[in-house]
Formats: sequence, structure tokens, C-alpha cells
Amino acid sequence: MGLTPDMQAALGRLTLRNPIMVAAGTFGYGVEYRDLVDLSELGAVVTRSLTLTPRMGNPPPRVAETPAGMLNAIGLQNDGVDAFIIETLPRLREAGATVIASVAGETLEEYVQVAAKLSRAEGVAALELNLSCPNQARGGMEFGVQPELTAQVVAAVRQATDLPLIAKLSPNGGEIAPAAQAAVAAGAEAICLINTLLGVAVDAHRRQFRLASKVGGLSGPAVKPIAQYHLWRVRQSLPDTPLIGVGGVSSAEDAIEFILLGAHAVQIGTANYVQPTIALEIVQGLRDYLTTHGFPSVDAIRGLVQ
Amino acid sequence: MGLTPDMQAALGRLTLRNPIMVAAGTFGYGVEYRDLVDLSELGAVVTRSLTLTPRMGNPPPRVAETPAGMLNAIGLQNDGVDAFIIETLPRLREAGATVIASVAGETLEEYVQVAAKLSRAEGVAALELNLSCPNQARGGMEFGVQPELTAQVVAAVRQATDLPLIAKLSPNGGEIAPAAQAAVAAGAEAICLINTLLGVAVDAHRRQFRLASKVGGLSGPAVKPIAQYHLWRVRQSLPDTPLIGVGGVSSAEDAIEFILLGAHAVQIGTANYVQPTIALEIVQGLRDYLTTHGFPSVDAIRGLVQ
Amino acid sequence: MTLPVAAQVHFVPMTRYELPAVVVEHRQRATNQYELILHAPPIAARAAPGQFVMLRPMRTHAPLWRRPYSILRANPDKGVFSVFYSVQSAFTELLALKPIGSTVQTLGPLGSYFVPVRTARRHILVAGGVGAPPLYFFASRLMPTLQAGEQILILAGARRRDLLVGLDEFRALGAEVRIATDDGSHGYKGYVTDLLQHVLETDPTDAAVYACGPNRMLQVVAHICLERGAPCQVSLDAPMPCGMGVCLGCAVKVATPDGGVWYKRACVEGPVFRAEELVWD
Amino acid sequence: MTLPVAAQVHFVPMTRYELPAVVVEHRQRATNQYELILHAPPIAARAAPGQFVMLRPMRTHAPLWRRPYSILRANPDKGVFSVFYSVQSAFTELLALKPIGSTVQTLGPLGSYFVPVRTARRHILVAGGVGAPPLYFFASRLMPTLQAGEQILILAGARRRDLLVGLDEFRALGAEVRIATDDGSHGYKGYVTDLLQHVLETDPTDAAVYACGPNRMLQVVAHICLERGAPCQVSLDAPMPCGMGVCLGCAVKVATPDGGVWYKRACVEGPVFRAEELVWD
Ligand SMILES: Cc1cc2nc3c(=O)[nH]c(=O)nc-3n(C[C@H](O)[C@H](O)[C@H](O)COP(=O)(O)OP(=O)(O)OC[C@H]3O[C@@H](n4cnc5c(N)ncnc54)[C@H](O)[C@@H]3O)c2cc1C
Ligand SMILES: Cc1cc2nc3c(=O)[nH]c(=O)nc-3n(C[C@H](O)[C@H](O)[C@H](O)COP(=O)(O)OP(=O)(O)OC[C@H]3O[C@@H](n4cnc5c(N)ncnc54)[C@H](O)[C@@H]3O)c2cc1C
Ligand SMILES: Cc1cc2nc3c(=O)[nH]c(=O)nc-3n(C[C@H](O)[C@H](O)[C@H](O)COP(=O)(O)O)c2cc1C
Ligand SMILES: Cc1cc2nc3c(=O)[nH]c(=O)nc-3n(C[C@H](O)[C@H](O)[C@H](O)COP(=O)(O)O)c2cc1C
Ligand code: FES
Ligand code: FES
Repeated sequence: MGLTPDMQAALGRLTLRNPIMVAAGTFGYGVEYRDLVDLSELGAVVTRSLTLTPRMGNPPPRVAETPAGMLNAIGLQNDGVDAFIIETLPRLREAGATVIASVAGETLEEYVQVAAKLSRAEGVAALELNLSCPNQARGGMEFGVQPELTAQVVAAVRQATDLPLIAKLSPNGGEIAPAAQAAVAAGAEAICLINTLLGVAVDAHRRQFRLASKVGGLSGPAVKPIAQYHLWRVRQSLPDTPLIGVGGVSSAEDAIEFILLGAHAVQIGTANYVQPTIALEIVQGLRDYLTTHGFPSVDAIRGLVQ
Repeated sequence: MGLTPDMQAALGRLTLRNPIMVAAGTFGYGVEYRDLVDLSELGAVVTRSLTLTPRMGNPPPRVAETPAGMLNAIGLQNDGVDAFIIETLPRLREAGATVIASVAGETLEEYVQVAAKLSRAEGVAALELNLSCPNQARGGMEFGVQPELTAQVVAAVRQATDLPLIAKLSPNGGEIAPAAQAAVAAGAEAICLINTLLGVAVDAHRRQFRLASKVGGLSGPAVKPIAQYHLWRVRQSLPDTPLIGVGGVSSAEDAIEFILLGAHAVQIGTANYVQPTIALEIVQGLRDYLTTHGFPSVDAIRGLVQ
Repeated sequence: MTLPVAAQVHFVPMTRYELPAVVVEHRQRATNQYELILHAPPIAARAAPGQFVMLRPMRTHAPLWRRPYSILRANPDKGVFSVFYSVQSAFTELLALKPIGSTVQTLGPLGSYFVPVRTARRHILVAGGVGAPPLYFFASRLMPTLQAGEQILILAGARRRDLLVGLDEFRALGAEVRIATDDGSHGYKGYVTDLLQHVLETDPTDAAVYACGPNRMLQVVAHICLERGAPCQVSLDAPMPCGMGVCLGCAVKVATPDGGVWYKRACVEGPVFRAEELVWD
Repeated sequence: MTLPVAAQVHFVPMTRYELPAVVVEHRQRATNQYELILHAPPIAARAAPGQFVMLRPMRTHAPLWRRPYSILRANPDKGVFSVFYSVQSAFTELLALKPIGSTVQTLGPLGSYFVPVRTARRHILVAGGVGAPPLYFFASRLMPTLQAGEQILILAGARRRDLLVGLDEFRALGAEVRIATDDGSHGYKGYVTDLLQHVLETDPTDAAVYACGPNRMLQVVAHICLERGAPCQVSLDAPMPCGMGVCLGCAVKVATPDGGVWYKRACVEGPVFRAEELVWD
């Protein structure tokens, strides 16, 4: 007690100053928040998913609020990986952020090319493969649900980069463990879960879907019990793999729960919208929790709930 | 306009006075509510799931509140099918309820025996097979997720009863359509979906699971977008099968949304706890909606959102 | 109104009401403690000490469940009753915002109640923290019915002085009050169950014990009473999604007459149970 | 404080604040319409007409998102600004419960703003229903800067008389106000866009149009203005999960200089857009 707890999070070759990251696609490119959040105090900033060429994304409405959650069908709108490397990355580095670049693609080849470009850039700490975005017509979704496809993408990207590789997986195919095992076998050094759950919302008065693309991905506090279930299950089948928990975290307690279930790090998504300063509040809340309860480090509480 | 809309719901051989039912396990045996709700005004009362012999259920705590939802691991506590037939069923009939009996079992044989007993009893309108309860050590879960097992149970029960047969399925294996198709092929006349989603909850301060049995089933408003997604998807693959939508309904608008997506009937679960009179309010709200918008019947709005 | 003396504690078929109760007063009683006074004549008329209501201040999806609150007092003539609560989290924060004249959806009165043990001369009420409200209601109804030689003794405990609830009110009834705090900031330093142990040591035969507080405290209370043969009723805390007997979420393990165990419902057969019935794991 | 005349409407890097604003007044203005006055000096100092704040009355999970509210007036000297809202659903019900002295978590000022077209002599403000507040703010800031011969004309529309917002205030500014209701319960029976059409028919060359209301109305306004060559700025409605440019949920389709289309953000590049930039599907 009284001593400052060790907040470091070691995810294989990737060591973060603390285990709290902001999730892909929910913090913009990161630079948008610079005035409100000191990016250098976050464990890492995961960028929005980057594709080979600029993507316009889906038509609006793209978002709908649901009970304690939201649906989104942004459709990976982004300026493309080149613009990211030239314009955004330098500003993120300047702000002191640890940058994890999220990689997306419609084909295996696209994943490889985006990953290769990012590996050549200066200042990317790791790659997170978005194998699970449900908003793409092809690609994303299937990769992360079927273990064989997951393995193929991971293995191909593994060839193209020396950066630490995180595979982000989807809960939409049921149990995640098989895909997680396949990803690790193919060279992923950490698993991130969960991406959004498939959902729809209807406007009863207009008698139409609330999203232009009908189906979207569900996120926010509503999904926390599901995300924690999957984290805990994958922890059982992969006891030694660094896991990153994501889904519904909006308080320090939520983050601590994931760590107690076995997460090495935790990502904050939707909650950033609701409370732009939440990620740093969670870093502080985690520190306070460790201090109050006399734990010397984050590691000391990981997996205490089994 | 001005005319009273036709509220009847035809689900194959089963015709209900209106499409609003109360979901299995969320309205007790039904008789507990008699003082607050006129059971004869509901489309149907689905009983808690009945097993061959009395079941004590899981140790407490069995329930935990989650954001806009709840986890439960009741573990099918019930007095057994015989006690139901002798003590409860007559009181439900006396109250004018249309009774759908929910059938559960750990083995195929148990399903068959419970179903056979209920078929011999007087006053059961249909059977709903709970193929999806995640709280049993064996049985439930697997039956409803794997199409082959689903088909086996449905086919076996189909031999044992002439009552209309509803198969209630789980979203925990990913897409539900394969199991739904198998159930219909094996003799189910209607599909009910969804049962609860697997989830956990952790107490960060006590560092333990919130439920004694660790894993529970998630229900309530939080799951509505997921339930509606599955309803809509199964509607696409089984355009002619009566579907019963359940998951997160807590207002007339919610119920209408399911019908717009293609549901023939809708069940109310968790919302009964929050507002004991909600099912009848939803019946009235649905009637008002049809009247206001000039629809002659419930059938007229079914599937308008595709 | 007097209590139905012969009533069984473990199961009483009940009349309950679901209605929008009007806030007639909302008194702040301490930094974050409030007494909420609701107008709901049928509930006020039938409420018995130990019973509770399920409240829903607004139609929110989160918090989702109604929450149970013990009835603190009821005035059938004025058609009002009140509950006492401390602001802890989202639900009670919302409740605290309800202005006078607004309505709170209310289901009640619910559950079993404390039944005076008419063979006892010393009625010992053990209150832990926010367990005090139903015991205050019980004491206030019991007091006027006491025979010569009968008395009420309140044992009130909390972690700290400022977490003690309703001391003034208990005293205003004319009951003797003894206090324990974990940190010794008021009264005896230690657990309220130590006080009980001490009181029963002398002569347990004429005592009856009624307790409400954290379940861990109640377990000790029940143990002490069973050992000494003092009749004991405890009001249990349990998560309550429905409060009316349908979800089976509030399961409490009890011994059955045939020597087995089964689960009863804290919201219908409880929250007040006879100590000898309970099986503590 | 005067408006930065030369500012670009489509993108202005902005200074924004995230702070707990204190409720200094909460005035009921009609059956279920309120003006909420918040103390937040940095926001009050920088707010420009058309800009908005994201409000969070309580830490609830449902409603989840903050909601955007246009700034109705701002007094930099007193450090206060206000928003006007109508109670519609859970979020606004909650907001309406906030008592004086409590705090509302507030992010702002956000987004683009109306920019006076200095070449115009007739400033026509078209308000549909609850679209009035930002236009009132705009009119109140514009009025003192008008040159001789310049004038402000307010065209206000709603479905029914009781849904018209802020008429008295517009009149108090000394602006001419014309009214349309769908059901004819007040003013012209028909759409407010009919009034606009009529006004521009005579002479569109000296007019500039600024509009806020339902998107369907804005589309018609934009169409009328483009046809007649009147410069037009519209404040769009869009779902806004974040309000600060990161989620891309508030996408608005715009024409790009190279002849293509792309999505801009209603919360950063908007909510006020130049009509000629927008692509309506
Ligand atoms: C029969 C019965 C009668 C009752 N009567 C009363 C009464 O008269 N007065 C009264 O005030 N209450 C009473 N209660 C309790 C009451 O129902 C509520 O539980 C209480 O008001 C707290 O509500 P809340 O939603 O604000 O807090 P909750 O969200 O329910 O949380 C309760 C407490 O737990 C804490 N908590 C939340 N999450 C965690 C976590 N992960 N780990 C540890 N702690 C956590 C919260 O911070 C808070 O302090 C009664 C309960 C029962 C069963
Ligand atoms: C830039 C901007 C500025 C704004 N400024 C203001 C302002 O100054 N004042 C103001 O009052 N509002 C303003 N709004 C709107 C405001 O943000 C909220 O949307 C509004 O207050 C409603 O909030 P609510 O949560 O109570 O209702 P919501 O839950 O958001 O619902 C809004 C309305 O839709 C209805 N609704 C809900 N579900 C359905 C359904 N299935 N089908 C049809 N209708 C449905 C509700 O009943 C309600 O009437 C602004 C919006 C934007 C984008
Ligand atoms: C608007 C929005 C956009 C998202 N975009 C991406 C993305 O580009 N890549 C990705 O891997 N995940 C994306 N996600 C998923 C989140 O990273 C996260 O996995 C999910 O939202 C669950 O976490 P939460 O409940 O904390 O939001 C997005 C989520 C939202 C809400
Ligand atoms: C406490 C509880 C008990 C349940 N018991 C059963 C059951 O016995 N059999 C069954 O088929 N479903 C059971 N369910 C699932 C519901 O019938 C329903 O499918 C699910 O709760 C989703 O609907 P909802 O969100 O409206 O609650 C139970 C749900 C709850 C919350
Ligand atoms: S709380 Fe539902 S049965 Fe007791
Ligand atoms: S509301 Fe999130 S980007 Fe505009």
C-alpha cells in the first residue's frame, strides 16, 4: 500500500505503459481528441480500420441508439492507409501516442498490402487485424468467424510484417475459441475480442430499418456480459495468450472485471462518445483500485476470477 | 379506420386471440399474476419449462442486473410436470388462459415423456420445446444449437404428441437458420426465437462471479437488436413458417417491430418483471397502432420491413 | 390496525396493488439519505412491518429492475406510507430527483412480515445499517400492544457512526437503544451481534429476536438465537427482479419437513423467515 | 462579441470544452417545453449561433448517447448560455428533472455556425418547429449589426399552433414574423416553404436564407434557394453519437470539388452547411 502500482501491460513483444487502449473506430484517428485527452497517457490508441484505398463508407443513417447500446454501419469510412501514414501518423507520434494500426481488407491480398505499408512506416507499435467487421459486403466477417480463413489471413500478414500482430475476432459465429486458436497457431501474438454483434433496429412508425444498410454492429454497455463471457472462455482454451478485452467498458470497474477474467489489456469503444475523457478516468480508476486493495501491479489481479 | 382491427394470430394449427404471449419462465406458472393481469386477454401464457421430476434449480445468486438487461441462471427450478398438470393447469384454465406448455429435458427421452404427459392432459394448446436453455449441465444447449440434435428431439416429440409443436432456439451458435430449418423438417410447426445469450458478470470488489453458477443467460432490452436480427434472418430462410419473436420486448412499439420483421407472434419476458401489466398494455398498444394507421389486421403489417 | 397475531410467517396469501403513487413529500434526512412519502391508500391501509414495495421512478431501461424498499411507516388514515433510502447508485440517484407531485410506479405491499412472539417478554430488534426501517415500523406497531412487563430493546449497528439509521426515531418510541459500531465511533466498538450475544447470555427464555441487516449479520444472529433457543425472525436481502414470485431469482435455501432442502422466494415466502427454517451455505 | 465574418462555414478548427455546467435556471416555457440555463463561462464566451452543445444530465446507460442541443442564447458577461428543448422521450424526461444547482455534463460549443451574408439586404430565417432556437440566437446577434436598409424576416412553421416555438422572442427582437401551420391553426395554412417560395418570387437577388428544421423541410428550402440563386445555409439534423467528429455516425453527403461525392460530419463540418454543397438522396 502507498506504493504506486506497476501499471505496465506486457502483451508478448508489445509493452504498454498501462492496459487501457481506445478501440478501433471509436476514437477516430486519435488526433481528433488531442485537445481533450493527453494521448501519451493511454496504453495505446488503436486507429480506425485502414484500407488500401480511401473508402466512402455506407449511406446514412449509419447509427441507431438501442437500449444501453448502439448499432453502427459506418462501413469503414477512411482516407486509406497512405493518407494515414502521411498525414495522421506523424501527428499521433507528436502527441506521444503509442499507435496500434487497425488493418482491414476485403481480400487477403488487401490485408497483406496494408500491413506491409504500415510496417514500413515509422512509429506503428503493432497491427490489429480487423477480421470481424460485420459491415463489409465481403471479407471481414467471414475471416474472423471461420478458423481456417482466420488462419490464412494471419499467416499471410505474418509473412509481410515483423510488427506484433493482434487478431480481433467476432462473436457472431458462436464460440470464439476455435478461431482464436487458429489465429495463434498462424502467428498472432495476441487476441482482441469482441467486435460488434450483428443486430437490426426498426422504426415502427416509418416501418423501415433504422440503418440504411439494414444490419449493423451492436456495441456499448449492453454487450458487456457477452464480451466478458467470450473473454473468459477464450482464456480457458488459451491460458498463455495475451488477450485484449473489449465490449461495453465504460468505467474503471468494467475494465477491472475484464482483467479479473484474464485480460492483459482492455479497450474502450462506445464509451468514448458518451464521455470523451473516460479512457484516462479509467486509467486513474484502475490505479486507485490497485492502490486501495494493496495490489502491486495489474498483473497481480489478472485472472483472479476463474 | 374506426373499425376494430382483427387481432387474431394464426400459427399453423394454433390460433390465438392476439399475437402477444408471455415468455417461458418469465411469468411463473401464470397463476401468480392472476390478480394483476386478466390471463384470458393474452394471446397465450407460456409456462415455465417443465421437467419430468421436480428440479430444485441452481444455488443463489441466480440473477444479476446488467445494463438494460439481466443474467439468469435459475436452472429450471420447477415442481415437475405432474404437479403442473394436477395443481396449476386447472387454475390456468379456470382463469381463461390459452396455455402453451414449455418442455425441457436433459435427455431426448425426458423431452418425449414430458411431452406425452402434457398431451394427455386437458387444456394444453401447444407445446414449446425449450431446446436452448443454457443453464443445464447437459441437454438443453446442445439440442438447440446443432441442427442434427434439434431435428432428433423434434422428431421424437412429434411421435409422442398431436399438439402443435413450437421449437424454441438459441442464438449462441451463430446463425439460427440451419437449426430452424432442421426443426421444421422434423415436424415443428413454428419456431420461437431467441432464448437468452450466454453471458457472465463479475463483482469487481469481491472479485467473484455475480452468479453462483458463473455463466447465465442474458435477456431484456439489451438483446432486442440481436433478437430482431435473428428473427429477420430466419424469416428470410423460412418464408412460410410461423415465427414467434422474443427478446427485449417492453413496449407495443417493440412488439410491432418484430411483427414488421415477419413475426406471427411476440413473447414478453423480462419486461413482465419491470411492469407486471405490460403484456396487456402491449395488446392495447398494438390494437391502437393498427387503428391509428388504418390497418385491418395484424396480418396486414407482418413482414412490411424486409 | 393491529397485526394478525395468528398469521404464519412463511406463507400468507396477499393482496397487492400496482399503481402510480404520488410523491407527497421527499425529505432529505442526512447527506444522502431520504425519506420518500407516497400517497397510495390501498398500500398504506394494508402494509405490515417487514413488508416492502417495488418502486419504479421512471421508465428507464437502465436501471432495468424495480428495486425493493421496506416500508418505514404507514398512515392508513391519510393514505400515505413512506420508505427510507440512501443514495448509492444510478437507481437511487434517479429516485432522489423525483419532485413533489410526480408519481412513482409502485407495487405492494409485498412479502411476509414480522410477527410478534406473544410468549416473549423481551422483544429484541437487531438492526444493521439500512436494515433499520422495517424494524422501526415493527416497533411502532408493536409498542402500543405491549402488555405490562413486556419491553422492546433495539440493538443498532453499523460500520461507522454516520451509517447508523433512525436512532432518534427508535428513542422517540420510548424503546431502549444500544449501539455498536465497527470502528467504535459511537457506542460499543465491535459488532452488533456481540451485543445480542451478551443480552441473551443472561436469560434467553423470555426473549424473541427480530433482525434486519446484511445477510452475514443475519446468519450470526440466527446462529446465536438457535443456540440459545430464542425464537428469531430475520428479514433477508436478495436480488429481486420481480418482487412478486415469478422469476425465482430471489431463491433462499430452506429445510423441508422431510429433511431435504428446497428454494423458497425471498419476495413471497420472505423477506422475513423464521431462523430455524433457513439453511446457510 | 461579433461574428467572425470571414470564417469558412464548412470547416473551422474549434476550441471546445468538456465541463460540468451548473443549472442556474430551468424555466418551463410551455406544457412540455423548457429553457435550461447553464453556467459555463468558456462555452458562453465562444458560442456562435448555429453551434450546439452535447448534454449528459446523468450517468445513465440508457439513454446512452449524449444529445445535441442548439444554443438559444449566450451571455458571455454572466458566463451563462441556454438551450430550449421539448420533452419527447426518456432523455428529455430526465433532463427536465434536473434541479437548480445540479450539474449537467456539457461538451461545447460544437460545430459550424450561421455566417451573415454581407451582400444581402433581406436575411430570411426559416424555422421549422424546434428548429427555431439557433435561428433566434442568430437573429439576436445579427440584428445589432444590420446596416441601413438591411432587414430580418422570420418565416416560422409547424404542424400545429402549439408546436410553434419562440414567436414572442423573434417579435421582441423587432423582426417581421410570418407564420405557417400545416393545419391552419395559426397563420397561413400550409408549409413554411410555401411562404419562402412566395417571398423569393418577387426578388431573390438581395436575399440570403438561413434555415433550421426537419431535413425534409430543409431539402425543399435548399431547392427553392438554389433555383433562384439565393445564398442559403441550412442546419441539418442527424443522429450524433459523439458530436465531436470521431464516430462518423452523422454522415452527410456532399459534392466534392472534383465532381464526386463524399461524407462530411454534421457535427464538425456541420450542422450548418451551404446548400449548394449538399447532395440529397
Ligand atoms: C426486501 C428488501 C428491502 C429493502 N429495503 C431497503 C430500504 O428500506 N432502504 C434502502 O435504502 N434499501 C433497501 N433495499 C435495497 C434496495 O433495494 C437497493 O438495492 C438499494 O437502494 C441500492 O440501489 P441502487 O440501484 O442505487 O444501487 P445498486 O446499483 O443496486 O448498487 C447497490 C450498491 O452496490 C454497489 N455496487 C454496484 N456494483 C458493485 C460491484 N461491482 N461491487 C460491489 N458493489 C457494487 C453500489 O455502488 C451500491 O453501493 C432493500 C432490499 C431488499 C431486498
Ligand atoms: C444539431 C442538433 C441540434 C438540436 N437542437 C435541439 C434543440 O435545440 N432543442 C431540442 O428540443 N432538440 C434539439 N435537437 C434534438 C435533440 O438532440 C433530441 O433528439 C431531442 O431532444 C429528443 O430527445 P429524446 O431522447 O427525448 O427523444 P428520442 O428518444 O431521441 O426520440 C425523439 C423522438 O422520436 C420519437 N421516436 C422514438 N422512437 C421512435 C420510433 N421508433 N419511431 C418514430 N419516432 C420515434 C420519440 O418519441 C421522440 O418524439 C437537436 C438535434 C441536433 C442534431
Ligand atoms: C462507430 C463504431 C465504429 C467502429 N469501427 C471499427 C473499426 O473500424 N474497426 C474495428 O476493428 N472495430 C470497430 N468498431 C468496434 C469497436 O472497436 C469495438 O470492438 C466494439 O464497439 C465493442 O466495444 P464497445 O462496446 O466498447 O464499443 C467500431 C465500433 C463503433 C461503435
Ligand atoms: C428468469 C428467467 C427465466 C427463464 N426461464 C425460461 C424457461 O424456463 N424456459 C425457456 O424456454 N426460456 C426461459 N427464459 C427465456 C425467456 O423465455 C426469453 O426467451 C428470454 O428471456 C428473452 O426474452 P426477454 O428479453 O423478453 O426476457 C427465462 C428468462 C428469464 C429472464
Ligand atoms: S424476485 Fe422474482 S421470484 Fe422473488
Ligand atoms: S456525431 Fe460522431 S462524428 Fe459526428
